Amino acid sequence: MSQREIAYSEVNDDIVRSLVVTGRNYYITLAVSILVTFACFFGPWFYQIQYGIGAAGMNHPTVWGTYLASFIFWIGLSHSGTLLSAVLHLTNSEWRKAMYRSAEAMTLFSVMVAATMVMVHVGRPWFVHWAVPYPNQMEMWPNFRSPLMFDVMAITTYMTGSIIFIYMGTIPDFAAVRDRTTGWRHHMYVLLSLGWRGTDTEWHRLHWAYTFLAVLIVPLAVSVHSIVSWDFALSIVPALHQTIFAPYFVVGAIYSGTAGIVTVMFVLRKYMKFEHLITKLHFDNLGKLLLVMSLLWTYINAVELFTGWYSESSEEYEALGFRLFGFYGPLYWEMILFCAVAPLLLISKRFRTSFVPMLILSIAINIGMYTERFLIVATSLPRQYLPDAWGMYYPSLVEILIMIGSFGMFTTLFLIFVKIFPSVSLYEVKETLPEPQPKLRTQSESGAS
Amino acid sequence: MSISIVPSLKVLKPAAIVVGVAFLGLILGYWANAALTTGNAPSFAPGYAPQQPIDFSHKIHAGDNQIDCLYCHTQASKSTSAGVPSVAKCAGCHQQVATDRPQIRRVMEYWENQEPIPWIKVHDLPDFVYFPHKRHVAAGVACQTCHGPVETMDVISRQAPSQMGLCLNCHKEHQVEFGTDCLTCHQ
Amino acid sequence: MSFMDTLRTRWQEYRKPGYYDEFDYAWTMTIDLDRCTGCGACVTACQAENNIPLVGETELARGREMQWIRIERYWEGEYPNVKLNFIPMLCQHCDAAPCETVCPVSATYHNQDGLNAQVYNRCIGTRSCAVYCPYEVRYFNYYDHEWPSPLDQQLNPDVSVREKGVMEKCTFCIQRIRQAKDTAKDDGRRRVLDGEVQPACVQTCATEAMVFGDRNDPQSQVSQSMNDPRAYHVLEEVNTAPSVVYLKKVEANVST
Amino acid sequence: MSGIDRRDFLKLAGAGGAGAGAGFMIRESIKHPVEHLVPYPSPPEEFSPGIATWYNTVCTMCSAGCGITVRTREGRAKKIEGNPAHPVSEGRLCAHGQAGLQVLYNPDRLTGPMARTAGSEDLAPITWAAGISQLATRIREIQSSGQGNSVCFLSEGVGGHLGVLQKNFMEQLGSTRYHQYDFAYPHTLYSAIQNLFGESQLPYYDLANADYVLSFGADYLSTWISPVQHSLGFGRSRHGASGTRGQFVQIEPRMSVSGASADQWIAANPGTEGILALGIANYIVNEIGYEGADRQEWVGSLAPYALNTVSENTGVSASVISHLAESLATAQSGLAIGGGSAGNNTNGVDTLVAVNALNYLVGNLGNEGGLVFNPSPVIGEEVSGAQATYSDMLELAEAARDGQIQVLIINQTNPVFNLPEVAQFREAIEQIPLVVSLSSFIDETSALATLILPSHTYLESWGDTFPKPGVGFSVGAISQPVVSPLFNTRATGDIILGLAKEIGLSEAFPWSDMEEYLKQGWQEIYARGNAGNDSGDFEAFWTDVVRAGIWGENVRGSDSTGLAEGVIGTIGVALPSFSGSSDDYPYVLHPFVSDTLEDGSAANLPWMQELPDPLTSIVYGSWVELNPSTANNLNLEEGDVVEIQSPHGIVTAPVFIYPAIMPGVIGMPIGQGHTDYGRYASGRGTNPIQILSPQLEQETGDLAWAATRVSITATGRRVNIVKTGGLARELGREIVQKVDAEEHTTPIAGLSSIPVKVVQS
Repeated sequence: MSQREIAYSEVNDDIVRSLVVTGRNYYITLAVSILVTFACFFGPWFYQIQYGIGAAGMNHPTVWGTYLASFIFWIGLSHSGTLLSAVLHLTNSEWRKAMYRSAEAMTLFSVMVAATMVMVHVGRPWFVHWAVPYPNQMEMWPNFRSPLMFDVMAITTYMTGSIIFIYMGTIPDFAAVRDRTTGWRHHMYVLLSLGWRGTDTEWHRLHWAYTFLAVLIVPLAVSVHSIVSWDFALSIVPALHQTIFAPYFVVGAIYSGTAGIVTVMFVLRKYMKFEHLITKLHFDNLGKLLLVMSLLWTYINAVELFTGWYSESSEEYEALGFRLFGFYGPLYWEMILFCAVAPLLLISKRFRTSFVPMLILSIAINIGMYTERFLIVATSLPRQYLPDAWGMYYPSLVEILIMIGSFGMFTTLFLIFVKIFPSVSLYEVKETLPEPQPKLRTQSESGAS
Repeated sequence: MSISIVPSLKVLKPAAIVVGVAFLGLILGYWANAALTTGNAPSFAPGYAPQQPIDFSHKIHAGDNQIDCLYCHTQASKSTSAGVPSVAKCAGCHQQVATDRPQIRRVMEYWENQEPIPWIKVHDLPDFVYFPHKRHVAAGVACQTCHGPVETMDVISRQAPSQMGLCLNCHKEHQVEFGTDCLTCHQ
Repeated sequence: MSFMDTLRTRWQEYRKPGYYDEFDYAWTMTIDLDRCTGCGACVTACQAENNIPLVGETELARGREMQWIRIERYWEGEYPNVKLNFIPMLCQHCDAAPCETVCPVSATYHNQDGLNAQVYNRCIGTRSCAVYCPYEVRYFNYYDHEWPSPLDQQLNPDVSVREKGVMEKCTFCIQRIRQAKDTAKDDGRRRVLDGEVQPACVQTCATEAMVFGDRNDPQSQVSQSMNDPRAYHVLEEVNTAPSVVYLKKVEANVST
Repeated sequence: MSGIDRRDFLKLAGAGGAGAGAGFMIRESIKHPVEHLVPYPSPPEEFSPGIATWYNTVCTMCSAGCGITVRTREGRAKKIEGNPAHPVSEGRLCAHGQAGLQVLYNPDRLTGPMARTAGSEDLAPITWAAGISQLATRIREIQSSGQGNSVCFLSEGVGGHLGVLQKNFMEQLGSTRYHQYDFAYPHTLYSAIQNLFGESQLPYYDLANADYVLSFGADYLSTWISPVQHSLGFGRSRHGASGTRGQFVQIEPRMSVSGASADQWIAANPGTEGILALGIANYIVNEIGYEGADRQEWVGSLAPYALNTVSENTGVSASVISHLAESLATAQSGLAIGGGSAGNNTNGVDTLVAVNALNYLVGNLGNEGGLVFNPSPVIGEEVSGAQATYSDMLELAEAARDGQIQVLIINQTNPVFNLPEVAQFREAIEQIPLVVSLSSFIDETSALATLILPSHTYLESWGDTFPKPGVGFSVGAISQPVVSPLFNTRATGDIILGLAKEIGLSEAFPWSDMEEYLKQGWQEIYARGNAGNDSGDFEAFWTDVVRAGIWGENVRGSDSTGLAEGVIGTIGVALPSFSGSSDDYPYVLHPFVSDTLEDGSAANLPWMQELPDPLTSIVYGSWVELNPSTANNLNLEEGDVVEIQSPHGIVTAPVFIYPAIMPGVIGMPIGQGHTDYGRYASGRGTNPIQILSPQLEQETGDLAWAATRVSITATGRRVNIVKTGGLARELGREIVQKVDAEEHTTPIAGLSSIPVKVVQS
């Protein structure tokens, strides 16, 4: 490790402090994010349920809008968390350990937000359970041929997997925190740690199960976003029915997810005071990953355009032409700037290891990625086969508010998370540290009381 | 440091009790509504027997006096809706029969004022369900199959849960041609 | 039969070639583009028959039109050698309908009469069918529509009034088909006679551009009409096997 | 638990209570509303709930008189369809006919009689007795003072017995002021047919059997005279029984629906259609060879219409003219029809004479696929002259201004909307002390009324119609009420009969209601004995006619194939004259009757407002059509709001770039621009009639509404034109596919994707 040596005990101190000691700023942030969630998400959503989907800006040719874009965005964001964590675990990447917990949490919460976006998206959310196979009085089953049905399956599986993955990895930490907290927190962690004692058998089983799950999660994560892409690619909408879509979405998802992790890491580092846990090394490595994903993403984008151009069909021409030079053309070039051009800065190590530029870049990438999802919906559907049915789509106020609100909801969930879960893995970080010296042990014990 | 979860569970017990009581209350409230309020029931639940404007007894008419269902519900064999008899039909008999009974007098009041009797619908299907009585009567389905033993009821009540499964099961059982096609009932 | 067995049988049978031909009817419509004058009578007839709501100017401005059948118009050439071609566009009741595969709750499916059915009360409103439909003939209820009294008294009791959040589209006037089948059964006939059932649009078309009937019956008017060498499918390349057949417009030689 | 303290108890009680409340409300929310089964006290005969009943009657949405059959369920009209037995429509119907239900169920319908009390602006409901007696008292006063002529009755175009009743009523009052007024009434066509053939009836154009049709300005498929009948003919001619595919050519400055459906659309300079027709006639007579005995007369008359002159005047190239002439003359049955804007220039009658003369030259009079004369009407010939021209309306307005009119009764017509501003009809009506409206709606004219006696819609009342034009023989139909009246309204006939009684004319009008009056009238038709009365007595005949919805008489019109005496010498078309100088007003305004809203009378029907205009897909609005080159010159784009200024006024509307309109012409649809007329019509778009110059057609004195010049000024504002269509270009996607006329007789590869299978039934 290149940074200042940190002590074994400091790890526990820092983390438990982050759980127990709560500043005023935290409460203000939490209050604001809850307020945003209700004012921008649940309020408009309630109005939309009363009024109908017409509260959003969707119309006849463009029946999908920002809700679906947000859905893909959140699903995408969810990607790198668990996936990255699992891949890095399998490849024994030591630097993963300080960041994987929060990355996984990001996964979990963005999947949750994505699932809510589905509810917001459908016309009759009160019947959305019909998409789930369960025996019922109507003797009706969902349509197993539908990519949306695959979605339901894939997302629930991924969400379940992610929950188990993050929970299992946290059990030893819950135990550690349990041993150092009192009051209701103690009781909560007693329940959460499921009676973890830290015996050899337990550690062995944990490692074994954890690795097993990691192996399972990797293909699952790839499949989830492939399936999400099929919502589009299985249609015959010009500019959507492209075979490149599955890898396109997976790459895009990992790309935006990685950028999301950078953002979250920066925030944790800064506001939870994990400066010595989350270091330049992490940013450097994530930067490298971002650069690779950015190049891949750019390549796939070029392929997409090329396929359209090479088809020499009016349908593809018009749809792609509309995307590049139509009403939303400026957004397309903004996306190219943020996601294809700007990340080239990551070639420089100095850039990768500077925190604030990395934050700005990661946010820019995610803005670009949101734009990508928006453009997929908003520029393809208005330009389909029959020109007389062409239309235009403008998001309504309700849609924009709900989009903002979904960020509020994500933030709220994350803020609650950092106070319940140790947001950096205690035991795994410790494994990366040098062997502690005896004198330090006493210090740690005294600090615990 | 205790590792056992038992003490922690004990601490959480009061909260659990509160939740449990609330849940019990939920069931109680639901039941209370079902038991105490009258007039309208969930659209499918059996046992619904509202107070009708006239205490008409199917038992006396269809049971004791053996009047055929189609004598009053003439539409059932001709139309999608079974229909209720016109006030004229009631008056037709009751100008002679049982004229002294108070309920009959009320019927005759409606007749004299030429007002319809506002019967309350007991077997009510949602508006998106198109159930043709005609086809079922023609196929020889007894009225009692869906409406229950009407000839034994003093107060008419809903017998079968009029939900989709009921229709489907019967259609499957009798191997109705294309009977499980959605468009058979929904259009 | 257990559920899995049913599923397996369905899976095996589903959409093997000629699957739908085994049944009694294959409802089909032909539209002669050489006769269509674009007058719009079919549009209004459909609105009257099928309880299609009034949308209003503001909603129309937002692109939320509701017409199960619409007239599309395509200009050709420039002044003075300019031509206008009309094409009525309605649900094509495709035998290989993209919309049917995508609906997660099977609210839209193909029935044994070759109809692309839309079950309003099953629809949860994902609108994916409308995305998948290349003909863009599916219309979504973005809100609860109103019929100011007494306009509501015109509503056809044989057709469901759709609530908000539900997709709707042309049904080939399923209520009329059912009525005709019902009459056939009452008369002790196995089949509906040719011409006995006509959707509202076909019924009203003043130039007799539209023909509706059963293509399984080679004698029917629609079968004859389909055998016209001018017959074609719109967007043949997307391979949806539509049940609406268009007859090509005839271009007369004129001096200019 | 060892003991429950107060805190715990409250907690538990609170939780339990909240839970119980929630449970209660959950069940409450899934409750189904109580529904009632309401029986009839005594059911109508043959009534079955759940079974539809069909009634035959007649559509009066336009003057064509198509037979309709109305589907009713539980006593409510649900759907209108064409009556297959009726020869005009043969079971088909246009969009307006379909929308008739929204006249019946219109939320803006007047629900009962109303009066404006003196000094008050608002209308207050009154009883029928009070309303009728108020009107009757006034009329009695006027009549007793011997000023019967100061009562005026202004009706929409009604034929049949209702027209006769109205006319007789006015005669009994001693008034000659009985007028009917319809904006699009073809005065010039009547006049032309009269001049040319000496026939007072419109002829029947047998489109179905024609194989070459030249239409000069007549939008016969959409708004002109009898669109459904013409559409049937069009369809049959296209691929009908005749075996050959009929060709249609449309000559007009702005492509109409008929122009779009024609094989060839030719833009001739506005008002020169007649000259073009004579150019064609000239070519037929001189080049192709016309062999009639009157050849020399024709040669003389047509001498000024040499190919080059005509080409210069009309802007149509000589080769096209000669081709048209050849096609028309060599066709098995060529047919020329004229009307619409061609008949509404200052030279309207001459133009239509010239057009119809072509039929004589190609020898199709009275033939299959030609121009067939109709017999004189069975009933109501005396009413046929009642239609007021623009000049008649001006006279009426003048009389009103002079105080010669004391009472004006208006029946369903809306002259305030349909006359140009310059006629000052509104001001004239305001001078009349008692204006009574029988309209079902508050339109611009009835808004000025002091007494409103709303009449039934056509679906609630008795009546009869004898379609004009017929179908080569006499037909008629009785319209019967298909639903019981929705509101406290009365049939127009009943109002008049009631009024007559109140005035004291019960001797002249002994009938208790319209039904009785109709029956009396049909006794005469029964007595004619030509058809339909084999069934025995009159009652059976009556029932038969009402049930069938049609009565016909196999009597043909005149077989004369000749022209009126000495008409050939008079044939000749002058150049049209337009108002305003072409410097100040560089464009010719081409107002056209809207394909969806008619002359504005259908603007209150939401289905019609939401029916996209067939050619532009615009809904709910007005627009100005410009040729792309005109728009380019003026630097205008779709949606730019412009001011259209004529010598007599200004209207504003957004620009729509229309590819098929002449560069010097701008088109505007008539129909919008209502200030009253209910929630769906009022406050939408603009009414181009307002700014029309009072140019008169020389012979009839009708308004030459296609003869106004205008200028265009951009306002700098932009609006979003509400339309349902996207891009109206195919972009090479082969959506509407075509075959050449020659090719289509040879088989092309059939459909591959639909397997056809034989089923034994």
